[in-house]
Amino acid sequence: MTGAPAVEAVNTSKRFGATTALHDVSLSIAPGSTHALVGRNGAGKSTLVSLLTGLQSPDAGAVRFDGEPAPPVPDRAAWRRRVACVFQRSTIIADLSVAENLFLNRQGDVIRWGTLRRRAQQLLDEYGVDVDPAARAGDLGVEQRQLVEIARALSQGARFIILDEPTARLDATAIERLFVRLRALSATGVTMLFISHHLQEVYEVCDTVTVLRDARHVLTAPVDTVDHDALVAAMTGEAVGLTAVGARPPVPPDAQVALRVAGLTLRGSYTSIDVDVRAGEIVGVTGSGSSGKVALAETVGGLRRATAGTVTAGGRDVTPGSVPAALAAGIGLVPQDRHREGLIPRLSVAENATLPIAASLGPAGYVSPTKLAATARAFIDRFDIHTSGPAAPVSSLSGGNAQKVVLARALSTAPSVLVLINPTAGVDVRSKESLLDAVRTAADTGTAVLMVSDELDDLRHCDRVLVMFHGRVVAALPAGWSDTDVVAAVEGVNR
Amino acid sequence: ATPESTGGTPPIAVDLPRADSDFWNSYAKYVPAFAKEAGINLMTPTNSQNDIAKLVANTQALTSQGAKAIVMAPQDTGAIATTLTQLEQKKIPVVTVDTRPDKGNVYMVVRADNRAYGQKACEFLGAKLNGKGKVIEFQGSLSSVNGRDRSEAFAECMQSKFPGITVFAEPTDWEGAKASAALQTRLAQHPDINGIYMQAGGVFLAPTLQLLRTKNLLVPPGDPKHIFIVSNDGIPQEFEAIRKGEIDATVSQPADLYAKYALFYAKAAVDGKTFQPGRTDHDSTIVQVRPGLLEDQLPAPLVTKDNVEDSALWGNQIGK
Amino acid sequence: MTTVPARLSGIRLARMRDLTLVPAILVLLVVGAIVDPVFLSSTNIINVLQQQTELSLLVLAETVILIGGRFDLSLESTVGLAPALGVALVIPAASNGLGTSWPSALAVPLILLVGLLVGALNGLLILRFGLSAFIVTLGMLITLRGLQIGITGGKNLFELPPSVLYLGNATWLGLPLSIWLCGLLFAIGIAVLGWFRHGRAVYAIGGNVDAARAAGIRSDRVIWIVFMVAGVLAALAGLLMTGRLGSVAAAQGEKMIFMVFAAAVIGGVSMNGGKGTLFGALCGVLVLGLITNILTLAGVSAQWIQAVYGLIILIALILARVTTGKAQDS
Amino acid sequence: MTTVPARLSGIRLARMRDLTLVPAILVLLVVGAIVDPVFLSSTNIINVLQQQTELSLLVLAETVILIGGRFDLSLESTVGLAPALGVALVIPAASNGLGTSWPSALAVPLILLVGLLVGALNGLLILRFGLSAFIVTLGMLITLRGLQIGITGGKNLFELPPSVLYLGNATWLGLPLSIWLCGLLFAIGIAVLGWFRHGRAVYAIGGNVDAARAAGIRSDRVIWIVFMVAGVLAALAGLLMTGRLGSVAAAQGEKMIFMVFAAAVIGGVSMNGGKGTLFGALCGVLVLGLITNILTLAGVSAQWIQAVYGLIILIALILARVTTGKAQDS
Ligand SMILES: Nc1ncnc2c1ncn2[C@@H]1O[C@H](COP(=O)(O)OP(=O)(O)OP(=O)(O)O)[C@@H](O)[C@H]1O
Ligand SMILES: Nc1ncnc2c1ncn2[C@@H]1O[C@H](COP(=O)(O)OP(=O)(O)OP(=O)(O)O)[C@@H](O)[C@H]1O
Ligand SMILES: [Mg+2]
Ligand SMILES: [Mg+2]
Repeated sequence: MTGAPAVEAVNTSKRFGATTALHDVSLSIAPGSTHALVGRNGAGKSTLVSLLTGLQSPDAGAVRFDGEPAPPVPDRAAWRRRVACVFQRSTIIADLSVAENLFLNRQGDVIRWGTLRRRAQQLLDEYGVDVDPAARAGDLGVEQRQLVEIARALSQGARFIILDEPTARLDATAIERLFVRLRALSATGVTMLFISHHLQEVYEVCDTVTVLRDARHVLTAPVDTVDHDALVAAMTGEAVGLTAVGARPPVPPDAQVALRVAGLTLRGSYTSIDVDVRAGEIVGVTGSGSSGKVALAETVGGLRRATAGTVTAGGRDVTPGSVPAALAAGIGLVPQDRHREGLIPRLSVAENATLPIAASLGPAGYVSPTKLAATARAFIDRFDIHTSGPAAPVSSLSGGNAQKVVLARALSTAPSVLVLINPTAGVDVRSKESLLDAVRTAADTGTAVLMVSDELDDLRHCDRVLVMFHGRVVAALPAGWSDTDVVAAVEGVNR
Repeated sequence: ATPESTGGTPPIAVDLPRADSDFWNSYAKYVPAFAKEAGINLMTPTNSQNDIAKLVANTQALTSQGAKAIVMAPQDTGAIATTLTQLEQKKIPVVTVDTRPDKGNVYMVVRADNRAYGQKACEFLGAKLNGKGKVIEFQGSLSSVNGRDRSEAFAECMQSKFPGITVFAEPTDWEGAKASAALQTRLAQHPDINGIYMQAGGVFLAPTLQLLRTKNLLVPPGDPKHIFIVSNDGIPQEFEAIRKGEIDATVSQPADLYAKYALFYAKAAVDGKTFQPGRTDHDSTIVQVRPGLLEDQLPAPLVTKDNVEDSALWGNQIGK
Repeated sequence: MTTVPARLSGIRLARMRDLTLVPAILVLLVVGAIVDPVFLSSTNIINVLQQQTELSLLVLAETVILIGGRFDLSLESTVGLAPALGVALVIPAASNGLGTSWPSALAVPLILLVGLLVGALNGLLILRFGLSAFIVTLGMLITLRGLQIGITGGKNLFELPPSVLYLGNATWLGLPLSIWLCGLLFAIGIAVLGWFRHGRAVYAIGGNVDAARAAGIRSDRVIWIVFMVAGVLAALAGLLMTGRLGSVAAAQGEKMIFMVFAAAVIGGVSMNGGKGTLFGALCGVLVLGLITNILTLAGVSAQWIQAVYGLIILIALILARVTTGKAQDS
Repeated sequence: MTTVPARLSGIRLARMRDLTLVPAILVLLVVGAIVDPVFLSSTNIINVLQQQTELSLLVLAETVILIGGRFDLSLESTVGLAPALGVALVIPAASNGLGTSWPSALAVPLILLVGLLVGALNGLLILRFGLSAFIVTLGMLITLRGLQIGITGGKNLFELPPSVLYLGNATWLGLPLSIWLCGLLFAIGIAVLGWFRHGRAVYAIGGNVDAARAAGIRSDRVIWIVFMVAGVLAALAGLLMTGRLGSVAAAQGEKMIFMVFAAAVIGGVSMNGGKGTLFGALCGVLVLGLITNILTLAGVSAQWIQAVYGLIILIALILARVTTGKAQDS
């Protein structure tokens, strides 16, 4: 290592109202290194990113690039020359085309649309993103949007790139392609700051790791000097390793079928799906981006109306395409995108978590504030939600904690069928455990669980895993599968 | 706002109907002048901006402040019934100017006959056009009683006396731009239009002249292409146009007399005087419109090239 | 990360936002008292309140719609059309009625029904047909006013059955009935929006309609009901105005919609949905009413009164901004 | 998932959204021709276009502001104030001037300057002070109209310097200059919004201001400039109207803002920002102009004309909805 660090945060602090998001945190990244930043939800990672990208200025401390003070906050152009970033929150502009999003504010003063689209196409091809550059960005799926954001950040030519949980919404192949790309960039001397809750990814691509805990810096070390357990211990402040996934007792064969999906078809998404989930059983569903798995789960949850086929819960047909009907039939749903359809940002944690059970919080539609707070407090304890209190607006929560609120809401009705879509996206290791624990507890008490996920860690909790490919179930793997089985099936490789 | 100590004379309040019309602004200028002349203790006039709810609010505020008589010009003649009843209970006499309330009693109504305006305009145009031709009429708003009176009288007169004249009645909501657009469209449809009746010179005069000028239709009365124009209001600009031969006549709505006699009757009411139907000393007639409602119908002369220099016309007194 | 101060400040902030306009109101009260001692007399204060009753009902309606993330411009013409149509159906043709001469006891129910139908029609076009709320209700505004002029020929209706005049005229315990009524309706509104499931659903829908739907709220149905209730409230406002002024004016309600939005937005209701309280909106109504009253009492010259009025609104706005320190949106 | 059909449909959709109103315009043309053969004459068509020039400039201004995610109600009073103030500064006190009697060559620059200043003031209050755009510009609407009445004493200004009359009056190559001017400004607007980085920045800001900021767009500066340009355009509209109508009316521009929003929103511009085109908005202006023209030609009775007008707007809206099959927002 020669010369000044490529990027430096010196004793930075940041407060939001009464919340200290960063307390006297220093970070120094050597030129050319790939630096990991890990910590639990709400530890302050994204806040540090906002300081390093100049979107916010620190209350105390300073940011330096190559030993020089950072540009003044209003000079966005200067910041963008120094740092590019994939933000945790989407910065896609829905009503503009993909091409324009990719080259936002650097289209040239007079735009030649043909050229722009061709450049966009090249860029997308380079990153293996199968998206039409002329498409409206808002029409893309979550993961396609994420890929566009990544492609945009990587193409900016900055020598320092920040990726805030870029993999949370990607499937395995896309992640692998991203890593290839990152290694190539790294080889050309680009400095990177990488944030993820998947610790194995940290080992895979990073050379140094920094841990934040409760807004404070805990440790910085080369990755090969801290093993997995040590890393988790640093993040959580407890010297216990991750508990291995305990095997679940087999579901009794006489358990009733709680959810029956028969001949379900949604034109353009999936065809003739038959699934039975028994009470107490956890069934995983995985597949690639266009496999139709999310659409399937959304149909069961009442968000979409199938073109053909039936969903039966507890022996009764569920009126299709109606969330209230699904709720009445005992189906709870954790939707895919917590920002879009999960949460109402300005309402409090308590109200968000209790939306479907508001009727039970008082007579004649009256929502008793004391009951509301008490119920919410119980959720906060049960799911370990980090918040200043039940009355805090849910928009003030970190991503992972927000996800816990969504799960709490789905479980609030004590559903007999629980449908989860990527339930642990963006959730830290420890919270992930508690989230999945909550799911297992629900299953243990007889809830049937249908869990759509790309994460092998999630799927490990399932009694069996269905793999979808181009709208059909192509494999059903009983517990005990190996990772390669799943990956092969997801990629559609015939065995 | 509180009445100044003009020797303890009872304060009289005036509410102005709107601030964006030349006619009413002239009226507003006459009010303090005549008040001074008559030795009236005038409270600061309020303005109800053509909004009946504001008029009611203003009346209530003026009453709280101790007005002993109120002069108002309700542009919406139905919506003051309750207010009039309340004022009657409080024994505060009311003089209405320009409009007559549909219901409720007032001490005196001071107005010129709006139906007569429409009538006069019709007769003038009919005579000039020899009973045949096409006339475009810029109506005010249907929801304004004065506009409606003028429209109805004009229509009735045209129908009965000059059936050979086709009338195009254009609703304008008192907007110059709407009148201009309607005239432009009509002229494209009927290039032979040869008469115009505009119900308010203040709003329609300039747009009409401007449009005719660009179409080269602003020609002297001798010319066969001449379009006969009758206006209404009697503002100085209309007189100017008459002198130039751009328009042919206007009905002078007496802004000065409105102010003068409104204050006169308000003072008389405070002094406890009463009036009877019949001729007055100022060239007008008091008529009993319905029991309990007297109306002093002021003269509203038709002004043409012949009498436009008459210095008694208010439009000639006010300067421009 | 300490929690206690955060919780406190959270509550304090929410409260504060509600009380944003209280300093402005206090300033206005002091200024009014200085301008004219009559200002603080109970008669004057009651007058101010009564004059604002109709506006306040529209603001109540619009606030709930805005919180639900929608828009309704047509309220102001419902204020005119509903009483006009209701009355025209019961009075004889000789008094400008439609000639149906239905029993006059039906007038009040008919008026409210017209409001309900207008709201239902708005809801239909916006929710079922997926049309833009702004432009539907603007079209409706023009159409309804046009209907009123068409039905009445632009004339005022002034021979009204006593039942129609009662609500806007009666006095109970020394206070106009309309003030009691508004107070009651606002109390109900505040309670429903603050503590009842369906009221909270309106906030949820306005805050994020997709999330509300995913949480099982029947958002279309809720919003539809909101539009209908708003229509009824507008008709009620029209009824009060008719009673207070003693006739149905052809221009009844005209230009009110600007003031409705002004009151709601000054009162902290967001045009983007999901934010605002009825209490705040009510304060907005009061501020506008007090300003008008003070300007009248002060005898500001007719020539400048409008400019002064506009300026004071801007100043009140800046005052609210300074006292809360929160940026306002949209 | 194949990409080709997606691309095709993407382009088709964008084009279609732009052409939404074309069917409605065609229907109107046919109806107009049936109503009266004069309708299709070049004089009449030119008349319609000329009558819409002022509205179209306001719509141009408002559309850009709406795309940027903001709001400006005050445009309609700038239409009155800017010419009134500019003229009052140059004409003698005897003709209702302010008595300054500046050289009359300054009138036109002064008028445009007033517009610029109003826009700058709006921007200041909204962007620097963080006040709500709706209510700032509503306050401004009232204040500016009040200022105009204050300055002119509510009088119309009749004696105008020829330079002020020129733009709204002159004819070039058989077409009114104002039509050329509007055409040119729309062409510039369409080019800037469609092919220039700064124009695209307006879309980005309206679509997602945080994302735009993160991409290095100086959103406040862009929006401020947009407000100023809008002010100048409104002043220009006022100038054209003054020339066309031959005087500055005290109520000049009044009630236009509703039609401005109607045209923009019918034309597919979203009230939520980031969406819409100037071409669409221009179509909206045309639709409104044609409807008015046809109703005049058809001689619809004064009593029902407003109701018919409102209904036709609603029908045009539904037609646009049916032909595109896209739900409209807000
Ligand atoms: N704009 C804000 N207003 C209020 N509080 C905020 C704001 N942004 C962040 N916080 C708070 O600051 C703390 C740190 O948040 P941050 O987003 O940096 O966490 P994170 O480490 O990125 O978490 P995650 O892994 O869940 O993304 C959290 O308690 C969060 O609630
Ligand atoms: N309602 C619909 N109408 C038409 N096409 C649809 C519909 N819903 C989904 N599709 C299409 O079906 C395909 C698969 O849908 P979907 O996005 O649900 O896949 P997924 O497997 O859930 O992806 P993810 O990896 O994001 O979970 C996509 O091409 C999508 O565009
Ligand atoms: Mg984060
Ligand atoms: Mg998907």
